[in-house]
Amino acid sequence: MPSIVKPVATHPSLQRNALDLTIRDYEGTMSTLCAGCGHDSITAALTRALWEVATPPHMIAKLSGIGCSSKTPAYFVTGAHGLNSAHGRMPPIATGANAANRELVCIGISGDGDSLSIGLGHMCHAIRRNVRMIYVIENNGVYGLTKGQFSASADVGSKSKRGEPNRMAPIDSVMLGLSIGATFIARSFSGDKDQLVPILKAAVSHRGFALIDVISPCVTFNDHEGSTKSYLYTRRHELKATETDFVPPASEILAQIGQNGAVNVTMHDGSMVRFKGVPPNYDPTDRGKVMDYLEEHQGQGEVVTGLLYLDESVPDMHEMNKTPDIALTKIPYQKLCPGRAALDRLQDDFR
Amino acid sequence: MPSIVKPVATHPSLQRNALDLTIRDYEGTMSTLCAGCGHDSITAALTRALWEVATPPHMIAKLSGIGCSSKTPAYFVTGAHGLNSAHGRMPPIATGANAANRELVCIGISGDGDSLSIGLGHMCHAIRRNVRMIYVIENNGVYGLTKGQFSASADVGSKSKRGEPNRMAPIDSVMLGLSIGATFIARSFSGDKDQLVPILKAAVSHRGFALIDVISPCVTFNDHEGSTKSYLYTRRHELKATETDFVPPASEILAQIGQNGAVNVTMHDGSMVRFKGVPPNYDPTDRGKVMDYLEEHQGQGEVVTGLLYLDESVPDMHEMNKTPDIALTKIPYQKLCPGRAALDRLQDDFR
Amino acid sequence: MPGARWCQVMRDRVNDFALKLANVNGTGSASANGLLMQAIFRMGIPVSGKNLFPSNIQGLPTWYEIRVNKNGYTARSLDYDLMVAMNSQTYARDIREVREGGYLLYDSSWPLDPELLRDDVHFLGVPFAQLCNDNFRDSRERILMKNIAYAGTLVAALQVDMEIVSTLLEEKYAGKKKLSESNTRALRLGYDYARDHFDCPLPFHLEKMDANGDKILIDGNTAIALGCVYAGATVAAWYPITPSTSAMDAFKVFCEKYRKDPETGQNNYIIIQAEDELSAIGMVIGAAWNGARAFTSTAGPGISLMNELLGFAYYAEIPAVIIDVERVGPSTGMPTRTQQGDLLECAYASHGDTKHILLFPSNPAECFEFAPVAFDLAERFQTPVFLMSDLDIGMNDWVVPRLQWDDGYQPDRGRVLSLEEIQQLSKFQRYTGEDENQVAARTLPGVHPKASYFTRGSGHNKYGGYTETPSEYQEVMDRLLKKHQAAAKFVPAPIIHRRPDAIFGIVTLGGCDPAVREALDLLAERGVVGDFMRVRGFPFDSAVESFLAEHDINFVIEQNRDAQLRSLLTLETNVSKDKLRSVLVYGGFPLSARHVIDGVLEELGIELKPVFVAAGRPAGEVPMEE
Amino acid sequence: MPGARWCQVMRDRVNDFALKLANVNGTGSASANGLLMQAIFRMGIPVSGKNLFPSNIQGLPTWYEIRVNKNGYTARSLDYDLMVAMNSQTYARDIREVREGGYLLYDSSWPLDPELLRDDVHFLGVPFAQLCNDNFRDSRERILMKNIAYAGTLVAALQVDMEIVSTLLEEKYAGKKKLSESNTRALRLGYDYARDHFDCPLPFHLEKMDANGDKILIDGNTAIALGCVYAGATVAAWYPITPSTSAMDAFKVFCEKYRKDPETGQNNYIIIQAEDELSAIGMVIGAAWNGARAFTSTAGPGISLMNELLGFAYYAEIPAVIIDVERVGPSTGMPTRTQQGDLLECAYASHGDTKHILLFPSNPAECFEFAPVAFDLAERFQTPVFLMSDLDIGMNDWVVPRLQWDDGYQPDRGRVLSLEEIQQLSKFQRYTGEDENQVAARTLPGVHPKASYFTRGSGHNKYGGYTETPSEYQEVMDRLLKKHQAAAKFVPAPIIHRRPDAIFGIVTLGGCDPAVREALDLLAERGVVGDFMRVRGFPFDSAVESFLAEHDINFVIEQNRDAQLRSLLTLETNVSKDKLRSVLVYGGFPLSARHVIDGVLEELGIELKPVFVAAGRPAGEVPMEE
Ligand SMILES: Cc1ncc(C[n+]2csc(CCOP(=O)(O)OP(=O)(O)O)c2C)c(N)n1
Ligand SMILES: Cc1ncc(C[n+]2csc(CCOP(=O)(O)OP(=O)(O)O)c2C)c(N)n1
Ligand code: SF4
Ligand code: SF4
Ligand SMILES: [Mg+2]
Ligand SMILES: [Mg+2]
Repeated sequence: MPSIVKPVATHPSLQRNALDLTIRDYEGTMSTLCAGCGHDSITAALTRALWEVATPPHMIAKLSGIGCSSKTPAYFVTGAHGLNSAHGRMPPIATGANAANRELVCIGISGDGDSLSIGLGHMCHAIRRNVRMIYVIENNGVYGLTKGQFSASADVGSKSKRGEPNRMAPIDSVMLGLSIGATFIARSFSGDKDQLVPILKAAVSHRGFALIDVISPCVTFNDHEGSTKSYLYTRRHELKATETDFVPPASEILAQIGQNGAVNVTMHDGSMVRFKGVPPNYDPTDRGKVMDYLEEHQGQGEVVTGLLYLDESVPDMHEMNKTPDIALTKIPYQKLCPGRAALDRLQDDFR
Repeated sequence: MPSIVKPVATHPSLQRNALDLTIRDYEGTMSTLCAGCGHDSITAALTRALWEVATPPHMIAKLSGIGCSSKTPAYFVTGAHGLNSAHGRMPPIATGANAANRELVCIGISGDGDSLSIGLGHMCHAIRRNVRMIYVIENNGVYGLTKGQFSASADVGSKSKRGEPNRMAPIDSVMLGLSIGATFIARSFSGDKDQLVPILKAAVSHRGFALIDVISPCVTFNDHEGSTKSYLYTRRHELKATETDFVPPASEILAQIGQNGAVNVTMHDGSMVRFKGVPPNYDPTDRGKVMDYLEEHQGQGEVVTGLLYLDESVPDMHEMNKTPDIALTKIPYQKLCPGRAALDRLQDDFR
Repeated sequence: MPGARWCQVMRDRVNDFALKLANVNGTGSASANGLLMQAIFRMGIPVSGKNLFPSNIQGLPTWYEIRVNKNGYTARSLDYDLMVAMNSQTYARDIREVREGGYLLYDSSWPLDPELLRDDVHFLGVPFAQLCNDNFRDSRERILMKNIAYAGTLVAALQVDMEIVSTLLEEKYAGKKKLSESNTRALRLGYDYARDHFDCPLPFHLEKMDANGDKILIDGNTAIALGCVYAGATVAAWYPITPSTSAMDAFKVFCEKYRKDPETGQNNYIIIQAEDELSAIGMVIGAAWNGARAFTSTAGPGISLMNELLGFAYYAEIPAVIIDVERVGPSTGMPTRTQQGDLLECAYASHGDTKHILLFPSNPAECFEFAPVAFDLAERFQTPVFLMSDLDIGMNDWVVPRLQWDDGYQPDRGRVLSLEEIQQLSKFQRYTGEDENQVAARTLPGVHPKASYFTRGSGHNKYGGYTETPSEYQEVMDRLLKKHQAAAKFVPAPIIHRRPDAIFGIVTLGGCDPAVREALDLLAERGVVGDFMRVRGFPFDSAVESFLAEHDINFVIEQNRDAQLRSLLTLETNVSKDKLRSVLVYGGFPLSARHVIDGVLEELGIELKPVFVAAGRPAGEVPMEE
Repeated sequence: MPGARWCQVMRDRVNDFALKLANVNGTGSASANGLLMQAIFRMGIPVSGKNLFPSNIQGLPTWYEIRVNKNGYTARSLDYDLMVAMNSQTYARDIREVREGGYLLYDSSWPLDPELLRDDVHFLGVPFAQLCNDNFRDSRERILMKNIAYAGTLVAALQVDMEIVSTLLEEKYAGKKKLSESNTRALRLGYDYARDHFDCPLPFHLEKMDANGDKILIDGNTAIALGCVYAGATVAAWYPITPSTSAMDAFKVFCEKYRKDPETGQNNYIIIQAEDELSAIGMVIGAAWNGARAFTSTAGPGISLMNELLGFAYYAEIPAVIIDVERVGPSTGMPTRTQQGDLLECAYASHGDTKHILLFPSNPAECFEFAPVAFDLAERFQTPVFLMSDLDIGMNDWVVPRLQWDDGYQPDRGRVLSLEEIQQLSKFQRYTGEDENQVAARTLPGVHPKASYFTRGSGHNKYGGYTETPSEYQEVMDRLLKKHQAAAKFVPAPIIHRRPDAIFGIVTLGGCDPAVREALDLLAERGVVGDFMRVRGFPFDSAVESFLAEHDINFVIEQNRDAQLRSLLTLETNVSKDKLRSVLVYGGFPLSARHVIDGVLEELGIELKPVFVAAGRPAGEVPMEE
């Protein structure tokens, strides 16, 4: 993951968050991605969201696999530890990281190749464990870093740069997540920071695995006419199913309700997610309804975006395993080692 | 995979199929599974179905991964080549086998561990490629061969033999298959040969990947009270969504229609699948409706069985790749090698 | 006794014989066999039990071998004084394995096929099935109780201490009255029948002695799990695989016992059943990156799958402990058989230039002892460490010295910067400032923003920055090589026993230990004198090289086809490979002294007759392979 | 010329120099660089081009090196006579690399930082940006055309044949009038500027010659793909990975050209983009099991992931061809840099005892030639065969002899029973009846029910039946070992060149070939005479062993840290390892003769000054590592 040191230039008037940090404190090294790459917009949204929720930089763990998308962790929050692992293997490594230290906000960044091909099994099982983490798929329908092969998210009929159509049905991470019990499922568009930032903020508060699939056009290999993952196509076909406000614990609800209904979901940490403009017959807390809606609209070629499904009732991996609230790494060794006397007693059984 | 030579004993009065073969000709070596293991009933159904459709034994390829379930291929059709591969890797090997020789009826047998954990990504991608094969998951909710750990298909709350409840949401192969575009999806019960045999026969004719999840209780590790994959539980909670008749090409339709509606689907090879007793508001050719139905009934703890979804409109891997109708292995080398003259011409470009 | 013919009077032998019990798996024989073994152990007699079981849940042949030896030679014997033939499927081959003049105990409920009789073997028939049918109702119980019944017969025939056996049954079925009664009844059935029909005890039999002191009976997987608990491991990730599964099962049991916070009821550990081995090692790496002591346990196929991430951990310098309980490979191979076949795979796991640290425990006591060593080394050297056990060590019960624990032990967490240290830094640079072992300090997430760095498996320079510059890349790789070499001084030193006038050396590892020692003793008695070295870790300590250099001939005894230890010694010491001769046994059953003696004598071109083995008996005529 | 200072008069050198072009990737420099290289090739002059590019799509430093040598020494040079410095990011390090008295061409649209000037280098400034801004509108075009403009300058400065360059542009942009015009214009801009401002040509320059005959210019990945087409491969399964991706891309292109049935339009091949490498090798195995010639192409990380199934194919005896285009490992390493770091991983891939067949082509011509050999061996020996290429061979254009094809070639399908043969059998037993190479006949699915058998990676006996019996298991494993040894006679024999009075041998493999040959020539000229051997396959032919045995010192030259070829030679020949000395270069750039000479002389303890290299120039003062 190439990275270049970014010229430091702090603007004195920059706003400060609850930790008295400016957004600069949430930035990373300079991106080496292609100019215009969707992934860089996601970086910007992440930077913004983390600054807004004011997570201390060192309490963030950033992990990724391999791919252009997987370079993202280098480009935000330099003050956080980052780990750029092997292709497709981020979910287990993040699971281990979370297992050891649940106090960190664990952010995994992946690509559609990384997550839906080589890492598919791992992602599904991280979902199943409801590992508390934010899992962003920077979805461009191709393998960017290896120069433009179709990924498993390519739609039927979408054309490669060479003009060849993809023939296989896509694996849609949203439908997939619904089918295997994901508890937080969103789709967004890298071009739409206003939508993405509140989703990311909600994800930080979510009790478990937050799956966020972001359509993130690859300007170099998949932004041409005939591609269904181009900026143009996505803009033209986007259908915002919900709009989301994230309301931190003990804040007043200021959000305006859209034409359609609204749904509020209280998060485990006391914050609230407020769905505005929920269409009739849609309920982001009802899996069946969400599936219906998606089946109907996606079938028509629409790109349905928003925080689509949310379930705060499922315990996360740590809760299921009844671990302490603090990081396992904080438990002193004396508590972990039963000591010599216990060993002596135990060995009376081995006779 | 241990196997014992079975005592040969042919009953003279045994019926003969279209190839003049008796059902004995479709049997394999003697099972070494535990007495009463659900997997052995599936073996019996496979034997029966293959005999009924009268596939020539040597035109069958049987493949599997590793597990008790994966031993099954040894136990049917001795006259077919079998391949017992590595844990979770059957789908790619079967894909390769089918790629080389599409004329074979390719039957993959797997377990819930083999398919839903270690092999999950592979299975999903074989589905995506619509590889023409029958894919049976012998689903017992546990890892039988390694002595009873929960598999990913274990339901929330289902208890292990030691009494511990599973806490994680299951990966349901049927919902999963629906979400990623599988074209033939069935669930059955090893105890119900009448249901399973016609489904298997239909699968032989299917244009693509036929996913058949068969609840197959493990008498040794998961047939106790508190398990949701026991014989008793499955019998008590089974809900047959559809009944299926398989009508070979150019046969008369004799099937009786049940109380509910009926749906006929013509298969690519001219045979027909006749769904009898289809409940109102259910349509095995409408993905959205099938999801709805499953979401509703499975949510109530019911085990919905039958050939649940069928789509004959999707080209299989070979069709997508425009290969010839015959096996690629049958193309003579002379047709494959461009020869010296062509090489000479070509090299003028390398200057 | 029907069919028994006396061909040779056996000399009395006390506490020196071997028996083999042939059963069908899934019929409950294991507990009867274990009972016998445990009773002998409690009688203070050196004993070993080897379970030779199939990869199957029910219905296939399974054997159990018990060797009793007052001198402490408890490696596997290939000369069976008594065969308990309870499996009609394997009867024909079982009878062939009894040594001349030995005994065969069988179920005489049905007549024996006269074809299967042997002149030179004593046949003891007991109608076990009939006895159990007459005495028990339930059909499952009838099957199960046959096992306890033959145990009863053996108690009589071998003079096992009945009091000890009764105590064991009591302990086992405490609170389960019905079970206790049935077992006691079945035991008596076999016992009484033997007393009534045979001259008990047999010429070879048991007498209490005091050779076991406060030793314990434990399998390696249990011991290794206990070692992990004591080492302070908090995160375990695994995927079930024979023969390593019971290690994680044991870890769970111990954690439930020792790691539940008494006040809060919370678990001071987490065990994650991963979706596969790629994931399991990933979880270990993720946890270790965060500073937890984390491990996985697996077998060969799992190691193969972990290759890529092992290279990642090596290159990114993240600790990881991998327990490899080896079985017979390649591929699925024989999952329930033992081998030492993963040495090369583990030593050099992953593409590119990699070298890993390996530890070779030889028995459950060392499994326990080396577990904390593995974590210490993984953290000190910031790299994967393999604990190489195998099925024989891991799944068989061994009599070993009582496990020791020093309450003064403090985990060696290696060079991890504390908050204070970080605050004093002007800038943290991940791979600089290496110590004398070439290890640079690391930092953990969650401590301080100044300590953050980017961990990557792609090319990086010593500052942790991305690089594609050859010199920067090489600099890091060169340090890694030196770091690996530095670990040689920290792995457990080899065990060396020298004898005056030794004409050769023997090098071995792991569970070969008892067979090799026995063989060396027996050879020495006959004037063929060799020195002994058991390596316990890789990279090799200089003592390993010196030992090899001292001898013109070093036999390398190991359980694989391709001489993998010899290969490592060839590549990773300066000793000339001509000095290294292989004795290889890789059929899947534990090593016996006979394998070693035959191999050594053949290579030396020496013929010794009678060569073998226990208490002055003639060499067994039984073919060596079973 | 601004900033240029003449420090040393360069002697005229024709067709003997090296240039390096420093660019930013994603800006279109590749086609300009390729154009130059191709033009020189067409001038009949021995030439090589090495693309040193980053693992990134856009914006990072990238270099291209062209070496011209009338004597045919076209290994990478480390002494750059001319640097084309088009990347301000790397300007400082680029300038340092120019040899004393050399030249630097830069974009003088902006003033040079005086700090970066060197006394001993000639500076040639051309305002490329300004010229292009003045002449082109579109901003992207302005960027792209700068490259063609500097190519134009070089055409003038080095005296590239303008007619050839024009033809090349015409061929390239045939039918694309606008593009053709822009390119021609840009070329002229640079050309004219040079003519107007500099003494053209430079003291080192080109003159047509006729050294290339009917040679071709091709990269190894293209050649290997073509070889697979000619070998009759019908099933290809792969997962994208640098640097192997272009092999599969080329295979696709050739299949589209040659494998579409002219009558039906159907594809007589199938290429499957797998979900990962575990799957890709699985598909190959499944297809080969059915009798198709199937292959995959990958790089180190893929090999790591394939480990388990490679062991399966080895043990179940299923053919498979794996193209490993090596890159710098371990882990992700440097994906766009070259290394020979997967030898050990491939030779012994998988847990348990395994040995695989490896082929080592040294250039694209051998890539083409060895592809059918790989399939033949895989089928003859029913086992995985690795074609070990690397990034340097695979992705750089090489001048090689025209590829040859014998229309009499018939694939060696190995021992596959036909229907007739099957019908004559009473019973088919998979692993019996082995031939002199220890290969037993196999059958394919779909032929006849009597031929069916059960393929398994679990323990099996020679009949293919499941076994857990040691002797049966060992029997099969022992045959596999002998089978592997038998393959030694079938892999391509080593290339050996002996010189009278040689005092040492040099052993190398793959793409090291040209650098090693050059080094040996140069050393010999100076009286340090060595013999040459390039191994081309593993297991090693007896000629390999003889060569090694002949010499007291054999230098093993290879591109990895851990001396992996030396390790294989140590383990798999009888030669004493003291005879094998390593020269290792593993920074990721192709080998140069200087690396070899320095390594050899150092080991020999000989000092020769001036050692180096082309046409009597003094040794470069530039640090060797870049
Ligand atoms: C084991 C392995 N196989 C293949 C690769 C090569 N590779 C690098 S990135 C990549 C795909 C990236 O696609 P995606 O995840 O969609 O990321 P993008 O570049 O499109 O953002 C592949 C195949 C690898 N690094 N490792
Ligand atoms: C790579 C690898 N990991 C683990 C194993 C051990 N293993 C054998 S079978 C099995 C699980 C089988 O479960 P399932 O597929 O559900 O089959 P069942 O026995 O329940 O029919 C496992 C984990 C293995 N053989 N290979
Ligand atoms: S290749 Fe595509 S995905 Fe990669 S950086 Fe460029 S635009 Fe982004
Ligand atoms: S353990 Fe379970 S799955 Fe395996 S054979 Fe026995 S009953 Fe069947
Ligand atoms: Mg992508
Ligand atoms: Mg199962």
